[in-house]
Amino acid sequence: MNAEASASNKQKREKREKPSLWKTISIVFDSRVATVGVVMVSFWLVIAGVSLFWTPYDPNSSDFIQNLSPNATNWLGTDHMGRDLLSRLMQGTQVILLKTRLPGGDHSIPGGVAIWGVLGSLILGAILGLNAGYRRGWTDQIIMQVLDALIAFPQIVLYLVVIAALGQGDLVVILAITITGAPGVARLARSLALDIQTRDYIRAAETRAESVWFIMFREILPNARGPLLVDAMLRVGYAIFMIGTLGFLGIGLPPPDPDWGSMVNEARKYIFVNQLAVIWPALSIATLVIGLNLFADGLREELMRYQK
Amino acid sequence: MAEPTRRKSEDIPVLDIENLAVAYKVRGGEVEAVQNITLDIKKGESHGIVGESGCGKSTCAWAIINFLGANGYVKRGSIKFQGKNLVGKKGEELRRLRGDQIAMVYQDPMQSLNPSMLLGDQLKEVLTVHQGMSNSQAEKDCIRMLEKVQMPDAANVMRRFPHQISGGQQQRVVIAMALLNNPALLLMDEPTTALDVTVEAAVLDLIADLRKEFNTAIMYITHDLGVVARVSTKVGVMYAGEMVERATVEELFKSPQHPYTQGLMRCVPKLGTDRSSSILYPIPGRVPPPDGRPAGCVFWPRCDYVRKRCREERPKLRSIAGTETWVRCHFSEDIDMGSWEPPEDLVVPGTVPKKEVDETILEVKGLKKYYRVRGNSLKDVFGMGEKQYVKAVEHASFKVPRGKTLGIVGESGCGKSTLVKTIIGLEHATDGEARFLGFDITNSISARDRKLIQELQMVFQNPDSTMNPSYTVGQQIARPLKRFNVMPKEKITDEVLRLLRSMRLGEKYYDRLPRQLSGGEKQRVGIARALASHPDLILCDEPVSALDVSVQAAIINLLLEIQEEFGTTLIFISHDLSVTRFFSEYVCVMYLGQIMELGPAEEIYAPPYHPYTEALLSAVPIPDPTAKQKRVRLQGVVPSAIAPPSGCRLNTRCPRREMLPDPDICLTDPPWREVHPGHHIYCHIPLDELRKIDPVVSIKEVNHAG
Amino acid sequence: MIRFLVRSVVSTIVTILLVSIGLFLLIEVGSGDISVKILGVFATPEQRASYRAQLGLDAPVWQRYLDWLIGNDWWAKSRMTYPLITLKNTKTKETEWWADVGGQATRWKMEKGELKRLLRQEDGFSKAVPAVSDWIKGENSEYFFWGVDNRNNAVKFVKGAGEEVWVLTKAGLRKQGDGPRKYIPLRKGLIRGDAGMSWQYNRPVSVVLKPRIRNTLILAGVAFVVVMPLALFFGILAGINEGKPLDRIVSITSLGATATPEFVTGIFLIMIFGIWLKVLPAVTLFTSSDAIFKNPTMLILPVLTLTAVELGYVARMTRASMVEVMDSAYIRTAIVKGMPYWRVVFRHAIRNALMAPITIIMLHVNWLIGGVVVVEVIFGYPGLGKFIFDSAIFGDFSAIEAAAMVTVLIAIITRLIGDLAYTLLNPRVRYA
Amino acid sequence: MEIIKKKERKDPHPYIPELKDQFLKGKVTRREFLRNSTLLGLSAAAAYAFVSPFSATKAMAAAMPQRGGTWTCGMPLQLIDHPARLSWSEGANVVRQVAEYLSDTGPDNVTRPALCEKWLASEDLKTWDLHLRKGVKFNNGQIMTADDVIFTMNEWLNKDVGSSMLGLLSYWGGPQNIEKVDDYHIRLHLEAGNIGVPEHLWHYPGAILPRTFEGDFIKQPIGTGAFTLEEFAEGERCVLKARKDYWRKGADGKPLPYLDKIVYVALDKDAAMAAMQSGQIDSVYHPRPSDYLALKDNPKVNITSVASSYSYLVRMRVDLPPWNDNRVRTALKMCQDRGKTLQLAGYGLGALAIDAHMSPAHPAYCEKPIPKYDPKGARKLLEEYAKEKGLKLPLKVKLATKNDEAEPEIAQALKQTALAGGFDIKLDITEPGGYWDRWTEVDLGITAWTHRSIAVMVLPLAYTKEAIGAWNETRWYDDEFTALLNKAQKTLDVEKRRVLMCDMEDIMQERGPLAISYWVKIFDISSKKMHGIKVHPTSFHSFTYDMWKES
Repeated sequence: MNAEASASNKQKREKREKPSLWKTISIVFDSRVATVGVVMVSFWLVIAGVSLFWTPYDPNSSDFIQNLSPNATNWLGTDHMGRDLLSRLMQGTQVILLKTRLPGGDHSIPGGVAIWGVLGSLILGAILGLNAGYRRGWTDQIIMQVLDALIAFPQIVLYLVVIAALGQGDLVVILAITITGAPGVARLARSLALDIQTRDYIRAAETRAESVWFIMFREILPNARGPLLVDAMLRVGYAIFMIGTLGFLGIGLPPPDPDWGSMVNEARKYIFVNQLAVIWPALSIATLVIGLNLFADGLREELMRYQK
Repeated sequence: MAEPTRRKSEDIPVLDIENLAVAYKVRGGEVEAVQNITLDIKKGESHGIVGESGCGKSTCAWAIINFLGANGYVKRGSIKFQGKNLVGKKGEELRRLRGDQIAMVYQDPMQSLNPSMLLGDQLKEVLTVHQGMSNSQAEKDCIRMLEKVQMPDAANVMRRFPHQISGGQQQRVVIAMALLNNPALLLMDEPTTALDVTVEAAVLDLIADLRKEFNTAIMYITHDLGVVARVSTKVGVMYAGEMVERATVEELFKSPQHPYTQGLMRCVPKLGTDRSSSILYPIPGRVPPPDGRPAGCVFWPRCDYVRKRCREERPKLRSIAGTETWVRCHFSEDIDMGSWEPPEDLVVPGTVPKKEVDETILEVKGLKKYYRVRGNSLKDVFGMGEKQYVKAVEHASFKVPRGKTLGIVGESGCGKSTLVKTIIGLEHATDGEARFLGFDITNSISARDRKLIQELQMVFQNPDSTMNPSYTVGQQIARPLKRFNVMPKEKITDEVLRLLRSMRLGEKYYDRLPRQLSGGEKQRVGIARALASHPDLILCDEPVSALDVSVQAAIINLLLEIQEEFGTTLIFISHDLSVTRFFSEYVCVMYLGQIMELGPAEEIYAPPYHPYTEALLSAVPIPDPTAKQKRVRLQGVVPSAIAPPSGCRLNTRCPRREMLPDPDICLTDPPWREVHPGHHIYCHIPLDELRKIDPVVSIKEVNHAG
Repeated sequence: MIRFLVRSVVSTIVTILLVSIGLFLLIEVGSGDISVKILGVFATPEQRASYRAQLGLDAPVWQRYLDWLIGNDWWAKSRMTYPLITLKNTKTKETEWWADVGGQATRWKMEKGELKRLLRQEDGFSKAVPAVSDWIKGENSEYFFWGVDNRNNAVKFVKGAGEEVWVLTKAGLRKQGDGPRKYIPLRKGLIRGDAGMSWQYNRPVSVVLKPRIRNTLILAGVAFVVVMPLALFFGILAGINEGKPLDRIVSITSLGATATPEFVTGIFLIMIFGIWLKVLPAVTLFTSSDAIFKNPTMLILPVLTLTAVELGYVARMTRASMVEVMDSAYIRTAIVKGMPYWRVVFRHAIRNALMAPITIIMLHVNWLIGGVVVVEVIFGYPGLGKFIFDSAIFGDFSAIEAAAMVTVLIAIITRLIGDLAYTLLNPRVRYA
Repeated sequence: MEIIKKKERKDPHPYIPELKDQFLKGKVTRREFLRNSTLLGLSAAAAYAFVSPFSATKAMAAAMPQRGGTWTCGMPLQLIDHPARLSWSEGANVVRQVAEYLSDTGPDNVTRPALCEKWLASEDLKTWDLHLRKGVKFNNGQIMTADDVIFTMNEWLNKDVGSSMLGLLSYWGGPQNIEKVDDYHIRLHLEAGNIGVPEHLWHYPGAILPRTFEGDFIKQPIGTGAFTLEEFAEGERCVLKARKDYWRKGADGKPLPYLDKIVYVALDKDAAMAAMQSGQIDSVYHPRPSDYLALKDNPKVNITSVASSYSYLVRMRVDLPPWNDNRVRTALKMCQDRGKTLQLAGYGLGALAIDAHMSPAHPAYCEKPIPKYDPKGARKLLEEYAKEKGLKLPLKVKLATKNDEAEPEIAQALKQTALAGGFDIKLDITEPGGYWDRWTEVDLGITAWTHRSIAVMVLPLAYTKEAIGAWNETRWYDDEFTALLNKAQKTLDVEKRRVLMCDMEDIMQERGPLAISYWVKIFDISSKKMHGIKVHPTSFHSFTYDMWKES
């Protein structure tokens, strides 16, 4: 009741100020860690954006001598087929972040595989989690049981099973990310809903006899938004990681567009001749994942500050 | 229950704080959470520190044991413990003092005990570490100490985990732990705030007894004027990080010097006063944040006597000639509390009694609410065990006349919240009748007609959770208007603004988010939201208990005003007997799901009492050190609601059971004894016997404000 | 506590059932017509139908699921004239189905319309003898016989009506006469250790899988034993030094390690230690099935690779939990009680700090197994992960079903252990 | 019998004197003389003595072989059942350690007798007398006789077994033409004459099995070879142990082999390379160009190479659209930039090819100009086709292959170069297993074809009507081509055969189902400790019986 006890070392002056969007962002920049994260993520976003319109050379065309070291023409060198590594690295961002190729055609939709996959798991997970957390009782038990079953699959095994069953393709990878991500999101959403549904404003909504879906999506969800967002950001990192791993195993996103994982896979043959062709995409995956992690950490701190 | 101050002038003070300032580093600078604190505590003294939340009370305590976290430090001043300066003490030296010479008791016992360690281990290590005592010796000492704090079955408690004992018992363990090394100084930070009133009373008794026995110096931090009046010899009043007044407890309550202290006194209802006889005057404005304190006197923006000097010069803590009182005010001698007039812009509800209406708006008869629970046995896992129920409400019957207020009091777990939830339809009744405006309301809300739903609204306890943090004030008040089609869409905004105005919130609040509001403001919005659909009955679930006293008064006034204006009927749940008494025409006392006593407010608070009512009244902390209160205490702990005692549920703890020739009769259902029409007591003890009992409280002087 | 455990066990069983159903449906239904995958898109419908019948795929899904899970010998038995027995082929360790005709293990085949018994000889091979007397007269005066063929199917032969069946050979589909009318591919079911035939290896999945499981358990087990104490140590170390340089170093290193995919770590560990420095075996070389026992140093690089990724994650979890605990009121109590710092950390903090991660750590075994797939591929380690990978690539459904079930089982069992550990650590659950 | 004996005294075959004459006149190269004379029954020693009379006695200067030791080799291991059904060399390498062939074609393209002591062909090459070695024991103790060989031959020719020998040996005319003369003498009465019989007997599904064989080699690993099968686990390892009573004798006069053990470990290529470099294994089976690049400067490793007729064929199924239209096929062939492909996929290690399955490594190869990259010409053809069919360019096609050796690079190179020609190639690159499952079924794919010593050996396997349902993955056959092929198989004279080959190459280039960019150079990468490894264009491990390891 009296919150004074906790005020010992966390006097918060922001508490009563009006937090504008800019302020929220600027506070992220106050944290050095989060700033590094934001810079890393934005770096790749910018690269991805640029790659849509321009890459130094055609990423898929073998115009150079194979396995060149970095030089004035090819800043990062060339790969085993004489393709410019920088161009390929740049284009490698697209499939992950910017576009999803639809099966059977040349059409693609905006939003990368990692993004759609995480969005999918977010939507599925939120629906399941909110229902479990708000309705509780049997609904909760059944949903949690199903989620337990899904969680029991080691992620990569689930990917392999899905791919074995449905074959390769952007949409399959999205589906796999969705299925593997949903239980985690649902658990989070459930725990948030369990917490939020104890709040008085939920009682207030109930005394207005609001519908269950209104309460779940209009009253609970907006307040679970923050942690879910942070979680989603981490998930994008995992997804990229996983796409990389699948690419490495040769079962990820189909060619010809390069993605970082399959770049590693192709370059692996030549690892004893040309280490850089492995190092660049690996470094890219690592920096993007680290960036997302740091950004998420910063954002979480920020949200916690406001939630208290 | 305050002790007369025993002075031992030959002693140097156990604790002597001078001009203390504590600062926290925050982003972009630092904030002085506490400034200019000066106090001393002598052996055997109990020094109360009272103030509203955020005024820096706890920081003082943490500063003494140098536990200010990574970003806090003592910026100025000295803290002397038995003559030695504590400031800057570190490492081993500090560690030896902590827990040995200086011990501390905190607000939430459950949080402050290690959940995965045996209580015995947690107790024993205080002795083994500080005194190098052997384990078996420590065990014996600990058991002895537990017995001293009146812990039942002390030896057994040693082998238990914190979650296995009740909250009151946990607090006893924490106190025992603090006393094990016979410390010279005991810091108590809101040790009873989380406890129920009867448990609180027992713990306060214990503290008083122990102080006498061990002659310890105690620093007692609380926000509750009643508690401070009961336990302290001296009191310091804190406001916005400063100590504004320091005096003996009698002086302070008799003639408060600082305008803030005076204001506080006017905010609190005294036990026994009601709205027809007294008015609560809230202090306008709000406590400034640590980094937003005004220049000059910290209190001037809220002070009724503000002058130019107040705005410019920070007053010093100075002694009032001829008294032991110190006050931080330039003009305290000029201020006469008796001649205080409320400021003109302060609107207080009229005190005129309303005309009697006989229409019953809500009638409840034999209402029952059971919750199914799962047992712990193997059978239960497979659903084959015996069905078990929490009997949350049992045979509740009462009527509420239109336009009146029914107060429901009782300790936590007594079923008052369940009762209200059942009425509003968040739960459906297990059995019994409930009629609202003649319509059956035993079903749950989804089965009710929307018109009926609209007529029953609720105000909630916790200001921090009453509003959805994601929506603006305007959106949240507008929602019921839309939901119930109270008015055409285009008029909704106007109506919301009108409601805001009538809640004394400006139109500028329309677009604010909850996190930009103070607790009291949030509560106002919550009331506006409940009012929006023009309900006939508003259920108030402890609407003021989480608020600071100055804000509490304002909200109470607001509710009274509304009732006056709209003729709304109120059901008012509270654990605070003074507030309930002040607020309600009718009071219903509940214990463990049963209604123990029901009747007009003034009759409940006077004999004949139900034994439980008597115990409650005797436990209420009264903000008046001169008030005499009988000591009637309940024994043991509250039994489980799954298997409540049969008959009168109080029978396991009843302090008056011996009055019956055959106490076993209590195992049968007691009769409803009618004292007067409308006043019933649920007890086996004949009314005549009960009438013989003296009043619990006797207040000598009439309150200044009253 | 008993209640908690019983609930866990019940929930575990339900989970396993759900997983098995989901897995089966996903693989067998989600993948569409398996015969297309095996026979290729150009096979004729007739060929497909014949092939599907041989695999028992013409049965309804629920029946196939039950066959898969609990076997079908128990109901196939009722149709047979002679009792079914299983014999183990000592050479291949495969289980073979035979019928017991008066102590003689027997199978049947049709040759030019004539029913023949194949009598099992001492050396494991069989001798054909005519078996005209085995025919049974059916309702519509048709002679039939339910026997076992030499592909472990219970089959129904019909006299004078040898079916034309398409048999898959390495050179493609071949048409054969004298086929049976009905097939029941005999199996004991997953729960009795029979996971069906692997198409990739043309051997029972269980035979191929067993040594793989053992290998993986060793790899994952060693990794677990290495990772967990280290991770907990570093996590706790960072947690109690929150914000200090040590914390920063541990946090940043573990984040970096976690964010670097296994395949990168693995490749570079091989390059550095295996090839450039030549101090450790670069890959795990199973020149015999017990090679890792003979040369345990082979495990170092794979374990190190797994460690790099897993260590960071668990350390971060532990750190967060430790920070939270160190910030809690009861730690404050302990400090204010004047307890020495290390006593506060060891007696008061660690146990509580481990409670939250322990369940997560156990859930993390899932991740470990995920990492194992990649590590096994990189290091050529013949374990479960590589097996799943190969099976998935090959489209070897029985194999992937069984292997995935094994991983799920491992995951669920470790979760159960995690629950148990949590119960033991947390008195609130233990004494609930 | 009489006649044969008579001939034996002089030359094993009447054509041999002419062959000698041609060699001396310089009409036939040394290589071709050796190959043909041995096929006709001249012993390798005699043939070598003829071509270089002074070096024949040159003793091996190398050190005395050491006994003992294990040869560890990284090689994929897939399912093995019936040896006659083998369709990949790796499996054959396992089988050939246990079971042997009647003949043995060495890296020098000379075919020597193995289980056959000698063979004699009639003048028209229609009757072949195979004399079996006496006293050769299977590892189950049984003596190998003509019955075992005839049983094995019957397995080859049994339609139900599904052996690729069936197509190769179609000129045999069926099992009824195999005559058992006595226990160690078999006479073949061929329907059509063919010089390649001894070489065909070495085709890798042709391992000789005991007559009790039931169809699964893993269950019955019985053969006459120098090793016995200890353990075979697909995808893991294969352990082979030396036999004590092998029929060949070593330099020390004791039975071979020198090695104690052979261990094949199924590592994927990348892992195998790591293992090779760290010294965990002694050899890598069939290394890739990238492996050559990585190890070419490694002092501990011997790299030997040989030109081969191994290649990656972009093959089109002529029974499915659009490849049933020759214009489309021709267009794709024109879209190959062979030089670029060789550079990208093979690092220039190989020889450029024409679009016919005949390689310069084959005798009687008819030299043809290497076609130029001609995207314009291709586009023209495609436009014509598209107009006719009402299609739009670019023509969308899907190219399937496996992610194994150089196939992905070839596929990507073709995708690039074919874009200008009007093809939009979608790549469908799967793991090897995934491709081998459908290699005969996909409409456009890249299949790796192993080396065969002569063209007439590979052509009947894949480009005849009989081979449909077996290895004819393209379903292509051509009456004119078949006629020429039949003729060539009977033509002894290399020059005459070369003329036929010229026509056949033209037919294949003009209307065949293949686009071939280059012929692979075959490498062997082994530890310098290993002696006696003879890199063979087929990557066959047929040298193990007398290889040895320096301890």
